[in-house]
Amino acid sequence: MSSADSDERFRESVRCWLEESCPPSMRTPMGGEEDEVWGGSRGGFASPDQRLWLERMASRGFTAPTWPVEYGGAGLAPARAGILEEELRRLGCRPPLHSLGLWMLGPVLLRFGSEEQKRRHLPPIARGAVRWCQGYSEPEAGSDLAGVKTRAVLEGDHYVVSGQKLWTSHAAVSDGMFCLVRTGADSSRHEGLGFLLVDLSSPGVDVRPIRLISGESPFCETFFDDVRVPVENLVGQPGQGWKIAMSLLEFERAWISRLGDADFAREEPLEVLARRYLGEECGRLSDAVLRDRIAQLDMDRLCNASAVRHAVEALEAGRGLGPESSALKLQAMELRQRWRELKVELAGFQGLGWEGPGFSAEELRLTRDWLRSRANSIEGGTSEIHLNIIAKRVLGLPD
Amino acid sequence: MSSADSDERFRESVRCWLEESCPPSMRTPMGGEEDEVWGGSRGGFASPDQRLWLERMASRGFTAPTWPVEYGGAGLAPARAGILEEELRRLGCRPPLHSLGLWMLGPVLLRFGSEEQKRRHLPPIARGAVRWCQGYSEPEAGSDLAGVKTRAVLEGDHYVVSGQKLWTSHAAVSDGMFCLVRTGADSSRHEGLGFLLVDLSSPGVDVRPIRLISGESPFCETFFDDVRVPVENLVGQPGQGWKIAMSLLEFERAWISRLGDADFAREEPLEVLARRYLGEECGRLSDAVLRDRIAQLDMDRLCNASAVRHAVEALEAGRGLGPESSALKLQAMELRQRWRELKVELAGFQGLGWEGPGFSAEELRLTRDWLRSRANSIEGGTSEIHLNIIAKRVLGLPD
Amino acid sequence: MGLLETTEQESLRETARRFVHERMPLSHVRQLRDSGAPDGLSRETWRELAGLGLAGIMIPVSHGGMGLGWTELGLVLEECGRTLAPTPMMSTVVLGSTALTLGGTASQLGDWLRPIASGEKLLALAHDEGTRHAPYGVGTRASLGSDGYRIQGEKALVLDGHLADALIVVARTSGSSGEREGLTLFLVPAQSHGLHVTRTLLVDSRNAARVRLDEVLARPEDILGTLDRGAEVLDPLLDRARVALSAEMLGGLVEAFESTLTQLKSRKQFGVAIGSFQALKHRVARLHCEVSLTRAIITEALHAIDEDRSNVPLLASAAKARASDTFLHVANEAIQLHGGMGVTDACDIGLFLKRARVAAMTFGDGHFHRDHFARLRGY
Amino acid sequence: MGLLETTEQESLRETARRFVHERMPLSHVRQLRDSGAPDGLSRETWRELAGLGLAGIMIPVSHGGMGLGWTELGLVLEECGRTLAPTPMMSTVVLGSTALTLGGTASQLGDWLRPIASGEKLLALAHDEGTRHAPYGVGTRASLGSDGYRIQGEKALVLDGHLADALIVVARTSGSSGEREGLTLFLVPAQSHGLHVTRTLLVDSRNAARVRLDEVLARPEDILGTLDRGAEVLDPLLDRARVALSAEMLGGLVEAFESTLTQLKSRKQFGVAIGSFQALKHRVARLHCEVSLTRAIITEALHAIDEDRSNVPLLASAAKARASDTFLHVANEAIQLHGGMGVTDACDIGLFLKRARVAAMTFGDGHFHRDHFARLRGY
Repeated sequence: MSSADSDERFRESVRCWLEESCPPSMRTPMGGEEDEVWGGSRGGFASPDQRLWLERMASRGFTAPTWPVEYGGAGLAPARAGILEEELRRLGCRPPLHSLGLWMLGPVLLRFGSEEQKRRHLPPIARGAVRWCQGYSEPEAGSDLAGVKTRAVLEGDHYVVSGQKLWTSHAAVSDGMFCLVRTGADSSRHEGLGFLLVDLSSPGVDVRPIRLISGESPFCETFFDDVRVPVENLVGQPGQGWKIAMSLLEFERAWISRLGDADFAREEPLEVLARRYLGEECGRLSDAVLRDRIAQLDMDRLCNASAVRHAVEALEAGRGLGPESSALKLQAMELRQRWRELKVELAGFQGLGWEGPGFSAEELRLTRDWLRSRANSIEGGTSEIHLNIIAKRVLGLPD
Repeated sequence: MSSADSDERFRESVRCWLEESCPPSMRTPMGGEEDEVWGGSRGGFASPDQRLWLERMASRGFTAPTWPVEYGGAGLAPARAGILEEELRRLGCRPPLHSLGLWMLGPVLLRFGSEEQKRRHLPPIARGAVRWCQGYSEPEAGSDLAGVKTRAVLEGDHYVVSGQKLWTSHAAVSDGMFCLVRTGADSSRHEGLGFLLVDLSSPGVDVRPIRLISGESPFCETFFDDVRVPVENLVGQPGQGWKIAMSLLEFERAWISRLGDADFAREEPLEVLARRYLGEECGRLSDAVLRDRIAQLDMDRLCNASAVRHAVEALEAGRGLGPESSALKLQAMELRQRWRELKVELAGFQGLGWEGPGFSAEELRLTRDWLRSRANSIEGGTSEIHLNIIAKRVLGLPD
Repeated sequence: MGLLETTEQESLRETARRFVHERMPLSHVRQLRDSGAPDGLSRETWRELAGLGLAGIMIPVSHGGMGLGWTELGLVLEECGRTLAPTPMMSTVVLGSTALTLGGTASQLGDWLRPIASGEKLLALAHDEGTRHAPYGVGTRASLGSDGYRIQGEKALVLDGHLADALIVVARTSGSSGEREGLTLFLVPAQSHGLHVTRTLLVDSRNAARVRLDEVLARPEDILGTLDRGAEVLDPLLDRARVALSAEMLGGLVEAFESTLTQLKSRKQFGVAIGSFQALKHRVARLHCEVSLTRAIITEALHAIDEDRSNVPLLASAAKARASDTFLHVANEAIQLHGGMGVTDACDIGLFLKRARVAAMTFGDGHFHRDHFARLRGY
Repeated sequence: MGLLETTEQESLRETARRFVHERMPLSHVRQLRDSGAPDGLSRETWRELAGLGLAGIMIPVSHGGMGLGWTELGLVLEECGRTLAPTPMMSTVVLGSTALTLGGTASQLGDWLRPIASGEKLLALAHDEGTRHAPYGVGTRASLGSDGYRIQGEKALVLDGHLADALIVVARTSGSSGEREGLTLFLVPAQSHGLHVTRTLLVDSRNAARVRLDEVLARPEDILGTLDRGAEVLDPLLDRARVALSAEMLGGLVEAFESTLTQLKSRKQFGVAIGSFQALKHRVARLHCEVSLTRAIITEALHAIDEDRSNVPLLASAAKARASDTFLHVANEAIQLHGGMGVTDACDIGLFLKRARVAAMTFGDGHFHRDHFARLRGY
């Protein structure tokens, strides 16, 4: 009773603070990518309110509610963090910060990092001062991370890193990269991998953007040519990299929530597009076959949203999702692909444009987004890898 | 030129003979199964004309046109057999005889059999006097024929056979079974198999019909309990069974032709069913979505028919199909499944009946045929086995 | 209200599971089928189930029920679906008691709810006509004469129609077939003169009947709901029936999926368990995803009914569409992966395909619901 | 007439294949794209191709062509499709010369066929309007005035419209949009006053334009075919265009399929070639089946045109539907199986997906043709 009472008091104080502190423009629904704040020394803010909101939230440790206060968090128990979450949702507050540091590197450091690493790296992550990107994939190691070839050779108090990382999203606008490197001479596959933090401003780092079939992209190729990295930037033990990377594969809550319906809801519904490009007859979309496919997709959105909501509730109740997250990822991504494909199809000739004239900006966006979506079933683990995980770890099928 | 002339004379004489000899009722399109003549001592004829037509064709060796005359065939060169085929088609003659003896055992004996075996077994096959069935599968060896366990132990001049065969179609109405048995003590998988001809009237043979999900079926389980089979009934060498069985897997022409459009054409078209159960609006089927699926299926029928015609032409031109026949089988069978499924769907509530009252005989047929069709992708090699064959032998993908 | 199961719900599920596995395993429906039992279900077992309170699960405590919600009913139906147990759950509990709750007078409630909860009386809904589900496609007419309404028409796929003590007949009192307005629901005793009920033997060996109404007399007090505005009862009734049937289907498809998994782990070909073949692994992994999504939308829809959310019709439609498509897909794959045995009558897996087909067509299949959903969404 | 390739056809295919691989490999379209070449194709290479006789492949020998048939043209288009070679084959050879052959006067034939065969002149068909293929959905009007017809309207997806020396404009001289009657084809010189042609940059980097006709003058002798009965030319023209485009698409999808096979055999993951994974094997085996069926129906349709069979419209529709669906499916799978590299612009495989999308929408995609086919079959 008294704990419930004190929770209630906490809720009221949070609500009161949020109502005072969250600028009205930060309470409107998210639009496009420009509404996301990713922080870092090379990042900026699209509006003064974005900066204000981040600073205020960070000042209370609310960007990383469950992290200890000494590392820039708010030190909240999970139940309290849930209350904060609910109040943020109630008020329609935008997330103050998007960050792989918050979602991925932070949890890794809390679990595997040394005290010194936590003190040094966590607070700037929580403040949004430093932006991190991920460096796992390599040209010869796509789905097979154990095939990593980038070498980190110990020379005195530095590792000398050489190799090439692929699909390093946003490397060009990040400050650091957490990556898998081969620390041991050990050539066997899983052993000999280390989890290393690399400052991207170091000499010998070369970041080149990758052009996708859809055009420009945030993906980069990152080349390391004898890059010197202080030995204290190794997280965990030299052979522990694989274990650390794997611990991240079971995506956590923020990531799972993003698989839900929010980004569909932000976009123009299919039937609005269909009405524009196909017209109506007797008050209904004139093409019954496409109408059937639109309804199928809308229903599948409902199913997906329910599954994600269910998973988030389970996580909130403290039940791990484990490999089941692969199923969520797989279906959410393929749903997005079908959505993009159907949109292009609905637009007909107007979905075929690459550049103007003859096409509106929105139409060109449709085409590019459709092409971009082909990567959805590859990035973050290919669909095939997720199917393998489901078969083995969820269903227990034999090797 | 003179060969062409003599071919032309052959064609005329054949045409003339067919016009005289083929009873008019044997020139009408095939209806259901009762129009097929399968011969054998336990088979019958649905009409006197069926018997007459078989006897006349057999008297000329035309049931097995390319087999040597001394084995009951007509001894025709392939080109001449082609002419016979064309003339039969031109006149719309029904096949006088359906027979695994003609299609499968005959070719095996011609290639692997002893002179004595050919003289003894081929003529009754060509006359339709003896009906053969196939005994390959066993309870523990479904797609994996090398797992055959039925044993044939040599005792003096007889093999003593014990074991169990599954999916022996029409065993209950056949005279003999050609089967794979383990002749050697050799337990290794492919070696040690023999190809043995078993008289089903022998003591120790027990044939039990199998009930399918669709009800009665021609499939049987056949049990061998110390059945004595004369040693001269072994075809080829004791270890050659596997090779002989495999040579039959590349289906030959008669079989391939049956994958074409003829059996669809015999049935009520989808749109007729749809009109009955869904009705029309403005002169078109009233349900645009089902109309779309009907059109898809009708188009796929055209594609399938073209592919089969192409394959038959290649065979007629003397080019083997090889493993490509797996692709034809796979797509033809799955097309049949989709056809059956769509028919049941079109019939709505009337496609749900198991027995009367409340359903017409045709409606009950729809339901049973749909259920029966689930076996299409299992019998004659599962779809999965055919996909394996295509991947390995057509596409050359590595193991 | 969270989507996770509470401990009370888990223990209810356990009760249902135990009962169904002991008293109505798969052999039960098979035995009813093979013995040609004229009812197609066991009334004795039904009374036992009612004895556990499960027939009155949603009926108010004041009328002899447990007063629980749709989520709880869904759990029970799911367990019944696992063994394809033939019970009057759909006809009597889901359709009958819900129609009464939605539109019944105090006297109708008083007459029926208690004997339903105790398992003594059965009801059935006589609604669909022709060859497919069409909520307003009602041609059966009820014309007011001097002695009451005279009902004339034919009904198809009346679940448990041959067993019911009374039929809830949807008839048209005005307007014409296809219109929402002008429908009226009548509660008609089974013994009524002119009521001809014939059991039909369906592929799933479950229970449905055709009903012919030949000038059947119904009095104004037999009306359930409001004259001409029967759709106000019928619409929510059908939505609830769709979700409930989906929950039953969920049990069936999960069972078919799990036996297939077992088969993959135990059946050997080429010297190894067939479940070690990657092509099959990926197929069942995809099935698993479909099964999860199906469970998610059905759970959501059951909760939505309990919370009386405004999007119940959308969720009900999505749930029934998904349950129908997934059940058929799972059952087809299950048979294929069982190999030759899968197509024999001796193997149980075929029973699931048969049930999937009938259940899919009942209250609208995927195709029906995509159109229905589009209408609800205004496109 | 058999469906198998004759030795003459094989050698023609070989000629085309060699030329295309030497002069228009995949890097050709990429280079035209990246250099921003305003034409979007190389006229010089086109004249070379014409020099081999391939531009006049179907044009009668008396007009400077080779006098061969559609089967032969199909082989050449298939080879062009393998490298996504941008040529005016569709616009000029398939659409232009066929329209002339089907409906042209002796003087029109005399004016155009020889310069087409020599690669000197290009034609284009200005037909579709709005956002999708609709054969009779023509709103562009041609009204007879004192000085001739005045054409007013807008056209979309006019292949090579910005390059053509003349446009074949489908306009309505009577009736209203959607009707088969009342269409008329006009041969309009590119320099005509009021004719505004804008090249559009499509996702496949190939060539199409929008055309606006603003009171463009056409004389009665510019009519191709018969006044108001243009559909008699348009219908067979479109059927032939569908089959020809399908043949080009066949080349593209076969190439995408084969590079995927190569990728499966060479790319290693987990220490082995990814083509050894059974799940991928089964997927490509299924693709192989689809590719075979696509080839079969296209070959059949080409032969049917050559033999003037009455089922050409059905076969053309089936061929185009199948080519569209298969090309998209193969291209999607190809990208997925190429892994991360497959979605980069540096990898060629994405070019096939882009082409598949545009080609599918041209002259009707699978969805359009299922409806069209149903109409042809009377349901």
